[in-house]
This record gives sequence, structure tokens and C-alpha cells, in this order.
Amino acid sequence: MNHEFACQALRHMVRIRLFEERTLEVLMQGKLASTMCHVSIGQEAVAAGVCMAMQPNDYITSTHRGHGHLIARGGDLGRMMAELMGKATGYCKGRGGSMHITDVALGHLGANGIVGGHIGIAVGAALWSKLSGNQAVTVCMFGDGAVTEGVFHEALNMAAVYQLPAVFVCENNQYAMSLPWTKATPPVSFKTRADAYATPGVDVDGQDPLAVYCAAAQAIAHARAGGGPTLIGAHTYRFLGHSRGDPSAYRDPEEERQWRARDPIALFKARALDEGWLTPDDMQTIEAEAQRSLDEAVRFAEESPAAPDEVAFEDVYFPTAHS
Amino acid sequence: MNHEFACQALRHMVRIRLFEERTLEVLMQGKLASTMCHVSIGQEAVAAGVCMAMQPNDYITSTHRGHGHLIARGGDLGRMMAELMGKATGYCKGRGGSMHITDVALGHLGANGIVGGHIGIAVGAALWSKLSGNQAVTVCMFGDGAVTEGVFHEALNMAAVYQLPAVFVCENNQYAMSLPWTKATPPVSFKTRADAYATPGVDVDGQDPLAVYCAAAQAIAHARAGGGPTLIGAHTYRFLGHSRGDPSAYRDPEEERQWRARDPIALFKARALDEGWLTPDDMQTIEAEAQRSLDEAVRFAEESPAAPDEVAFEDVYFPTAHS
Amino acid sequence: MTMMMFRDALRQALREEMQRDPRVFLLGEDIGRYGGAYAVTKGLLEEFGPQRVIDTPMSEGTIVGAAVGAAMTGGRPVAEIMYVDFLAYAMDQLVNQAAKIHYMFGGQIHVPIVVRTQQGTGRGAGAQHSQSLEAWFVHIPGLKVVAPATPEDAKGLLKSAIRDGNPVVFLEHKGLYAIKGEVPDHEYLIPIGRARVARPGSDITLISYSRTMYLALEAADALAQSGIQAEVIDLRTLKPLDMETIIASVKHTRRAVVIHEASLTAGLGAEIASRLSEALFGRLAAPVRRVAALDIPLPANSHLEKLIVPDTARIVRAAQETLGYTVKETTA
Amino acid sequence: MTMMMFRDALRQALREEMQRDPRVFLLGEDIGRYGGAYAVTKGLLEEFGPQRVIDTPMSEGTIVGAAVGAAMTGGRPVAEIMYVDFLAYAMDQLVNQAAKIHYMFGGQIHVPIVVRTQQGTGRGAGAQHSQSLEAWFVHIPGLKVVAPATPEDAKGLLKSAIRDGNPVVFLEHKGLYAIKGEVPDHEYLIPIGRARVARPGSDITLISYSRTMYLALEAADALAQSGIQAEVIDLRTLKPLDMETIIASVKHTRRAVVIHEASLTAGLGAEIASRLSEALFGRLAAPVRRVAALDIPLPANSHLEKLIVPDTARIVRAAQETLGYTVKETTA
Ligand SMILES: Cc1ncc(C[n+]2csc(CCOP(=O)(O)OP(=O)(O)O)c2C)c(N)n1
Ligand SMILES: Cc1ncc(C[n+]2csc(CCOP(=O)(O)OP(=O)(O)O)c2C)c(N)n1
Ligand SMILES: [Mg+2]
Ligand SMILES: [Mg+2]
Repeated sequence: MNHEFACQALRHMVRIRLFEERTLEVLMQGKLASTMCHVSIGQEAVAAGVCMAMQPNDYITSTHRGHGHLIARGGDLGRMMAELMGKATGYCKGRGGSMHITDVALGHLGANGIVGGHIGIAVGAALWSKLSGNQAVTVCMFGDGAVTEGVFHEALNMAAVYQLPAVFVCENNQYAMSLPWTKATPPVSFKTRADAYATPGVDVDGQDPLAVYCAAAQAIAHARAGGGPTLIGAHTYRFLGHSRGDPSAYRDPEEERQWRARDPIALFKARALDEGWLTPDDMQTIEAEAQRSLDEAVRFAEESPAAPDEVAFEDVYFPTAHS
Repeated sequence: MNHEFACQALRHMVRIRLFEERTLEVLMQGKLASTMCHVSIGQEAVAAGVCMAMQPNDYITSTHRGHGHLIARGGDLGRMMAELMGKATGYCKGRGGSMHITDVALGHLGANGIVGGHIGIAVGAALWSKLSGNQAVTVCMFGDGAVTEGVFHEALNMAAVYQLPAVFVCENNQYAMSLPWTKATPPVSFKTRADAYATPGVDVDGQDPLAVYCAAAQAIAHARAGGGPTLIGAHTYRFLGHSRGDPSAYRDPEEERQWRARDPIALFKARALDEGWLTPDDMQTIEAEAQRSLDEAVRFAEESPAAPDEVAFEDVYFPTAHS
Repeated sequence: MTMMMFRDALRQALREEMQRDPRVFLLGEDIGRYGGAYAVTKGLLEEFGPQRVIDTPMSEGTIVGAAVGAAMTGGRPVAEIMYVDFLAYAMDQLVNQAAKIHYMFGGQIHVPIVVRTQQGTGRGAGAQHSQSLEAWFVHIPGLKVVAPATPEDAKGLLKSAIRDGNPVVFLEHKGLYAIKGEVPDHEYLIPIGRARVARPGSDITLISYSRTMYLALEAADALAQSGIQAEVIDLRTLKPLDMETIIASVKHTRRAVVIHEASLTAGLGAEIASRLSEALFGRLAAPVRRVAALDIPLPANSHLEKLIVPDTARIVRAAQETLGYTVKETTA
Repeated sequence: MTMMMFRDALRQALREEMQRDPRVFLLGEDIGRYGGAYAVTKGLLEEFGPQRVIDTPMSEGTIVGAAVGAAMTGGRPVAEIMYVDFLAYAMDQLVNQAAKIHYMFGGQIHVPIVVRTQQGTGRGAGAQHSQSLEAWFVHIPGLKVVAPATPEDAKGLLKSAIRDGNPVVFLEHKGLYAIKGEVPDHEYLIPIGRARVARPGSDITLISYSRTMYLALEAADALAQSGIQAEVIDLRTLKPLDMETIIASVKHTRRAVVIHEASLTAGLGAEIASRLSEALFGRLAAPVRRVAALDIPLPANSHLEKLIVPDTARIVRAAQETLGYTVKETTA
């Protein structure tokens, strides 16, 4: 584990955390354009670890809780914040909001509001990689809720049958809205779930970016080498409610306390100090820099013009000359 | 294994075989009311074994290839044949045809034309048994093609979560239309597939009614005792094409030859003789009786009046007085 | 009469029917402890227990499928699908199974299920959480479709839906849960299949349902200021359509505007407009106008969203144009 | 020109586009060695190999989903869904994803997929294999919908659909695969969005598409025997609708009948009838009539099935009634 890696991991996690904390503030100020906004505070290590294992030409598909995936993939914080505020400079022209935030140029194929709705899309991206030989691997992020949707099964099966370069990463934050993982599905590891498709499966600590990185890197390398898909279960926790106004009354406070004690950023910082990967100075620099980027992002977003009315009417169809 | 059991198993298989052979004749004569007709010749042991393990108050859901399930469940051959011919005396008033043939009074919840379309229905029947305490077990028959539909996964998961009294029986006849099982999904046993739901799974010889019976009886008892669902893979073969006019050009003739050598009826007769379960006389009686029933069924169907025009317009809505 | 919110009226209906009939049970995502995404089922788990209020895994297809199977074997399930958009996962179970089983199986069995779901705009919820898909369901023989606007109707229609022997798609509107209205204190049912005159008038008929009824009433208020008496019809049931009530009104007013939040093209407004144009041919003073959402997905942006869906001003304008309509000369 | 069957014309289109553009590939159930349930793709696996003609597991949702993902990353997939009824499993992928991605993601990306499927009656295939669901797709912004009637149009429209940058639902009719027609020998495209006058006439306009075009032509023949000249329009594209061509015709004939095999209520006929009634208000000699399937599921019984769907006689009758129409007196 080198210094640079640790810097990057921490940087990603801190940027995600700050972005989402800021998002909540902006939301409380009534500045978001949509009511739909889900933050991933507590889960930052998964996004960081996965995206660090990806190559620039790889693809990622994301979820309703997707800020972290785009940030760790290199998304521009200003354009992201602008999108949330419905500004013309937002990634989706201020029309997609948090739940559809996307930077296609980064190989990011979209955050998606339908749980499981993007899993088939990931299969298609991986299929096209196989057919075209473009060498890309597609990483499909999804929550534990998606595991019980039929598309999860169809996609795993199809990816396994064609031995597609795809990595399926379940961000198991223990809840699908109010439904605990333990009531959504029998207590079965992701390894065993993957066995049903004769494909590798692995369960990792989702609070540890290094563990996530290692699992993802191995799966991506395996996929790129033609070995087919892998299913990764990254076990983590959403520290806050499902969305604004959810006090998580369905959760045991003791459970929450235990998980909060495993804050991925705090854990990583402690370990990085311990192992000598980072100095306190490094950390301060990273945090200060992230803070500055966020300030700038918010300023950029606030100063950007609102999406003009025309934006509502554009892009229903892609112009086609052929016919 | 007692004599009576053997009689019944052979009787079911022979009746199914004869019914379907006769169906093909009637079809060739242009007497069927629908173009949709799929026969299960070669797979009779599965229907026989499963249905013999069921109690009268149990439920079964069936498929597009479902004649056998209804016959082994005690369906009336005359009303079945009448249904195929579009007669007023048919089970569905001549409106359902082969693909929707149903006798609800026998706990048969319908043959279904959507592959996988009835799997959720089976979950619901089992759920209602659990909620109402009606002591019934629901047996869900489906083909290997349905295994790759999303509903298979959702249903297994839900049945396992609620520990429902359901038995899922995959009649794996090695093909979904032209797609061989080996190309539809990775080579994984049903046992391993069931592991993904922490529920019992078993693979049985679908050419042996006794093996199927034993697996089904155990699963049904387990379900009735509150132990939850079981997944059974009954490995069998469809001797003929997917439907009329399919020469199965996609199959290896050698493979066909090998499977035909494992005709469930011939195998069972040989074994029954060997083990002394049945005498040649017993068998002749069974076959003659089945033949007679078929003759009668066809006569009944042919002499029945065609479904009158009004039948087309009835039963779109169930009459409701309340509102 | 008691003043209560739409969501509370729905909850009363569920509670009363669950008390009345032990076969009635609820299933859906987050309907138990959480009380439903829009808080309709709050408290019912505590009252009726986990055998009657069943939190399901995220499996919309099998939620509806399971409802069908339970109904076929004696239960009276009420399934909740959190957003109508997610019913896209369950169209086989709803359309190929629930709607057809009674007919397909020769009348041997029927499928008394209610699928409660929620649709519409108003929260800037974006393209995948704001659709209005009633036209899909209205197109399918074997389904009934209900879309109440008031708490009173919501309660009475939900009770009727639960007692109906057929699959009923019960469409709530995300913007209506908190609106208040008077609800009778005694037990009552609102029959499926009957529209209501929400405001009488003689100059023009505004045909509305669900949230658009409120827009239509506002438009009628605005029109009244210039002396125009608009009659507002609240359809309440979308399938079967109560054409009798609609035609009776338009026969009288000779002018009609149909309003819905669903996309214009192939929306329910087309059905109503063409039936009216046929039934009252030669007797209309102006063509039937449709005020609907533009044929555009819905942006996750409250400001932009408003540009796409009907508002009071658009209804007033359409009504005024209809009232001022003069037949253009044929220029063949 | 060469005489060929509808299915062969489709196959030519696929072959030509696959030859022209290496990004074009096919996926679906039984499309390889089997050649497709209706033999459209026969021989293409042998010609293009398993990388371009992909037999999929039975997973309709993920067939469409995979097409979307492949299209977003550079491919030009043509998915085959064996029966439109099975698209019920794939509505999320088609409607919530394919149709909305271009808009939802701010125009960053588009989804050039074709979903070929097959619908309609004529084979007594029953309630789950005979539906006509075009109205569902026409209702959804972001989709295009095509439904050719002739081999020539089938080929030219399929080529255009493959080159289009948007999701196109391509609706074939199970009863048309074996019909024959002349197909040009040179390369050509039929543009999406343009209807065709299939038979000129001046007394009444019969508006049809897919298989009903043939019924309309037969009806026109029958009407001609009593001296009535019916103009037959073949819509070819259902979304976007070519209202210009339709209105031009009806402006002239002042009478119209719309014919489709889908259920009457909330079918496409309603959209056309209401647009016509609005555009030509006061200039129609009779109300626009709709000849559609009754609002009944389809029986698996060829004889009974025929009682539900339009036939030539019903069209002729509707046309005659339209021609003999006189406005009833108002009895207010
Ligand atoms: C198909 C579908 N069903 C339901 C919802 C409503 N919903 C949004 S997020 C969510 C929970 C998702 O849980 P999970 O996949 O674990 O992701 P998490 O929210 O925990 O990140 C639900 C029920 C949805 N968006 N899509
Ligand atoms: C959802 C759906 N997709 C496709 C079909 C068309 N189809 C009918 S049967 C069949 C093959 C089914 O295979 P399997 O489940 O193994 O049953 P089998 O025919 O072998 O008995 C196909 C593709 C269908 N009826 N339903
Ligand atoms: Mg979760
Ligand atoms: Mg099979």
C-alpha cells in the first residue's frame, strides 16, 4: 500500500462525504430542484475502492444513491452541485437531478431511479465490450434491494452464460428503505449467490476501501482477461435515513451505534496513521483541499443560471438524419 | 413399492402418452381450435410422480406444456379433449385451449402461456395457505426456460423469506424451444441454485416416476410441516419438437436416440416386471383401459357442440354486486 | 362528517375492510413499520399484525403475482406498488395474468385483487417517478381502473375496489395525500363506474380526475369571474367510463375540455374526446379540447416539470378558446 | 422489383444493415439456429456468426436492457421479442430506461435500439399471445413506433429504424409474415413518420395499419361495387403520427373510419379520431368511426377470436353507416 494510493482513497472518501453533507445543507435551504435525493454517508469506502480499481475506459452504472460513484469516478463537483440545484450548467442540464446524475464522458452510464433498472444496461455495455473488443469492463453498482428484483438474476445469468466483462457490486447497506437485509432474503453470502451462476463471488468489508479495492481489482482483471463476471458483496451501512425525513425508526439504535463506530473515513485515517501511509499533515491537506473544492463547487452552482425553460422541451428525441 | 402405486404411476403415464398422441392426430386432422399445442411425450414420469405425491386439497400451477399435469391430477380426458377442440363442454368453455387448460376444482390453477407467468401465482397460493392455515401445499411446475426469467428468482426468494408451503419443480427437458439448457445458464445443479435461497434443492431422474415421487413427497411433507419451499430439478427430455412443425433440427440425433432409449414408460414397465410390482396382465389392463378412456374422451369431444358465439363475450368481468 | 386527509381516508378504508373481512390483507414494500412511502398504511401493522400487513422484498412482479395467486385461492389481497412507474416490472402479472384469468379459464375462477399505486407530478421527482400511466390499464379488458380526487371518494372507492371480484388498479396521486376533505362518519361505499358532477355549470364541461379535478375547479372559479359557468366532472372511475354522466353534461353545455396529467398522445383524453365527438356529432359548439401533459418525459426539476403538465391557466385558456370557437371556413 | 414474403423482406433489411454497419447485431430468443419463431432471422446466424446473431436465454427484461446498454456504448442492437405480450416483462427497460435516457441524462447519450416484436390475432393463439399493444408504446414520449403492412415498407422501415438514433418499437403482425409483395431491387429507405395512401378515393377515408390495411383494401373493393370510392391510408408509422396525410385525406372525403386490431378503449383509434374531430371540426360529414377489437381478451379459439376483431364486413358496415349518417336532432 503506497502513500499515493492512501491519499487517493482518503481524498475520494472525504470529497464524497463533504459533497453529501453540503448537499443536505443545500437541501435544507430549499435549493434543490427535485425532492429526490439520497446520500451515501457511511458507504464512501465502497465507491472509492471500486472506482480506484477501474481503468479510464471502463464503464460504471449507478443507482439512486449514486453521488459517490460519480465523484470517485472523477465527476466534477461543480457540475454535480449545479445539477442538484437544477442549473443550466448541471450534468443533465438541470433535468436529471440527484437520481439521474451522469457524466457519460467518464464512462458513467447514469444513476438510475428504478432499483435494478440499470443492471440490464450494465449487461449490455459488457456485451458490447465483448462483441466490439473495446477492452472495457463494466462495473454495475446496486443496492441490497436490487438483489431481490428479477433483473438481478437475469443479468447475472446472462453475464455468466456469455462470460461478459462485468463486475456486479452490491453495496449492501443492510436496508432497502425500511426493509432489513435479513428480512429481504435468506441469510446467504454473495459467494453462495454467485455459485448459482458458477461465477466467482466474494464478500468484503465495505468500510475498508482497501478491501473493496482488492476485490474489485481482482474481479476487473479477471473480467478483462475474459474470465467472466464476478459478484461482490460489499457490506456497509447507511448512516442516515433513506432520504430526507426518514428518521430510520425501523432501526435499532444500538445497531446504528455499532456501525457508526465503523465510519470508513475515521477507520481509514486511523489505520493510515498506524501503518504510516499518511501523516496528519497529509490528511489535513486532503481535507482542506476537498473543503475548498466543495466551496468552489457550491459557488459555481449557485452562480450558475437556472436551467432555462427551453431545457424542458429539448432532447426528447435524438435528431436522426437518415430517415 | 406396492402394486397399487405402480398401477397408478403406469396408468398416469400411459394416459398422458395416449392423450397426447391422440391430440397430435386430432391436430393433424385440423380439429383443434387453436394453433397453440405443446405435448410432453417423454416427460410423463415427472407429471405422474409429482401429482401422486400431492393431496387432494393441494394446488398445482402448470405451463404451456401442461396436459400431463392436469391428467395426473385427475383431469377429465373428455373435457380436456373438448377444450382442445374448442367445444362448449371444454374445461374453459372452449376458450382456453391447450395452453390454458385448467380444472380449478382439482386445485389446478391453470396452464399458462407466459413462461414463468404462473410462478408468482404459485407464491401467492402458498402465501394464502400460510395466512389462512388451509394446510395446502402449492406445487409449481415450470420448464428449464423459466429458470432464467427474473420471476423465478423473485419467487424462490419470496417463498424462502416467508417459508411458504411451496414446491418448485423444474421440468428440465434440456431445451427451451431451440435453446439447450447448456447455453441458457451455467452448468449448475438445482441443489446449488437452491442454496442461493438457503432452501433445499434436489436433482432427480425425471424418467423415473418413483424418484420424482420420492423427491416430491419429501418436499411436500417438508412444506406442509412449515419447513418452507424446495426446488426440484427433474431431468427429462421432450421426445418431439417444441410444437407442431418443429423438427428439432437444433438437436443432435444421437442425443435424441440416447434419451429415447430412456422412455419413462418402457423403463418403468421393465422395472415393474423385474421387481414384480406388475404382471404383464396388469399392464395390458391398464393400457386397454387408458385406450378406452381416450376413445371415449375423443368421442365425447367430437360429439360435443362447438362453443357457441356467446362464449366469446362472456366472463370478461366477474359480476360484483357490492358496488 | 369529519375533515381528514386523503391518506387518512384511504387508511380508514383499509382498516374497515380488514376488520370486516378476515381475508383482506396488504402486501407491498415498506408498508409495515415504515407505514408506506406515502404513509397510507401507518399503524396498520401494529393493529393487524404481520400476517395481515406484509412487508415484501423488492420484487414488484412477484408482489402482483402473489396477489393474483392469493386471490385465486381465497384471499383478498391489496398490493401497494410504491410508484406506478415500478408497475413496469409487473405488467405481465397484471395484464397477462390478473386481467385475463377469469376469461381465459372459462370463468372458473376470478381474481379479486386491488393494486394500489401512486402517480403524477408535483414533486420534481423526475422521468422515472412522475408518470401517469392510466391509459395503459384502461386499454386492457378485464381490469377496472379507479382514480379518486377527494378523501370521501378515496375511501368509498377503495372499499368498493376491495369488495370487487375483479382486478382493480387504484391510482392515487402523490400530490393529493395531504389534501383534506369531509368524510362521512357512517359506513359507505362509492360505486365503481360512476362519475360525479363536482361543480354544476351550464356553459362548458371540464372533465377531470385525480389531481386535475382541483385544477378544473380552480379554472371554473377563474372562469366564473368572467361570468362563465363551467361544469366540472370528476370521473372517479376510469374503467369502466361513465359516459352517461359525461354525455349528459356535454349535451347541455355543448363544449368540453378533458384534462389529465398523463401525456397527451394516446392518453385517456383521446378516448373521451372521440366518444364525445361521436355521440354528440353535430351538436357540439366546438371541438373537444384536451389539456394534457406535453409528450415529453418529466424532468427532475420542479420548475421545468410545471412547464410540461397542465395548470389552471392552460385550462382557462383552453376553455376560453373553446367558448370563443368559430368554425373555420373550409378551404378545400 | 422482386416478389417476396414479408419475412424475407425483413430478413433482407437485417442482412443489408448488418453488412453496411458492423455495429448492428441481433439478439433474442431462438433467433439463431432456429431462425426465429416466425423465421425472420433464418440463415443469419450462418451468415454472420454467433457474435452478430445472439441467441439469448429466456429473459425478456434483460434482452431489452442489454440492448439499451449496448446501444449506449456504441452498438446498434436489434432485439427480437417473440410476442408483444412478452414485452410485459420488459416494460421497465423499454419505457423507464430506453425511452427516457436521452432526455433524463441531459442529451449526453442516446439509445439507438430496435425492438422487433410480433403481435395480433389470426392464429387462435389465445389471450396471452394475441394482443396488440401499440397504444402503450405510442403513449410514451421518447419511443418511436412502426407497424408496416407490406413487404416493401417492412424492409424500408426496418432499415430506417436501425439507422434511427432513438428506440424504435417495430411491430410485425403474426398474420403477415407469409404475405407477398413487390420489393425494390435497389437499396431504399422508407422514412419513419410518413403514412401512405394505399388506395386513392374520394368518398371516405379508411385509416389502417399493419394487417388491417388488407381488411381496409378489401372493404374498399366491396364498397367500390356500390360505387363508393374509399381512400385507404396505411399509417406505417404510429409514432410520430403523420397527421398531415390523414387530415389531407379526410378534409377531402369528410368521412373517416379508423381500424385496428387492438382493443377499442384507449386504443390508437381514439387518438386519431380525436385529432381529426378537432382539426376538422364542423367540416366532417359524419363522426369518425372506430372499428377495433371489442374490449375482451382474445380466446384461444380461431372461431371465437374472429367474433372479437375487425373484419371486412364490419368495416364495410361502418363505412356505409358513416356515408349514410345524418345528424340526429337534439333532444335536450
Ligand atoms: C423498482 C423500484 N422499486 C421501488 C423503488 C423505491 N425505492 C427507491 S430506493 C429503495 C430502496 C432501495 O434499496 P437498496 O437497493 O438497498 O438501495 P439503498 O437505498 O439502500 O442504497 C426503494 C424501495 C424504486 N425506486 N424502484
Ligand atoms: C415470457 C415468454 N417468453 C417466450 C415464450 C415463447 N415460448 C413458449 S414455450 C418456450 C420455451 C419454454 O421452454 P421451457 O420453459 O423449458 O419449457 P418447454 O417448452 O421445454 O416445456 C418459449 C420460448 C413465452 N411463451 N413466454
Ligand atoms: Mg440498501
Ligand atoms: Mg424445456
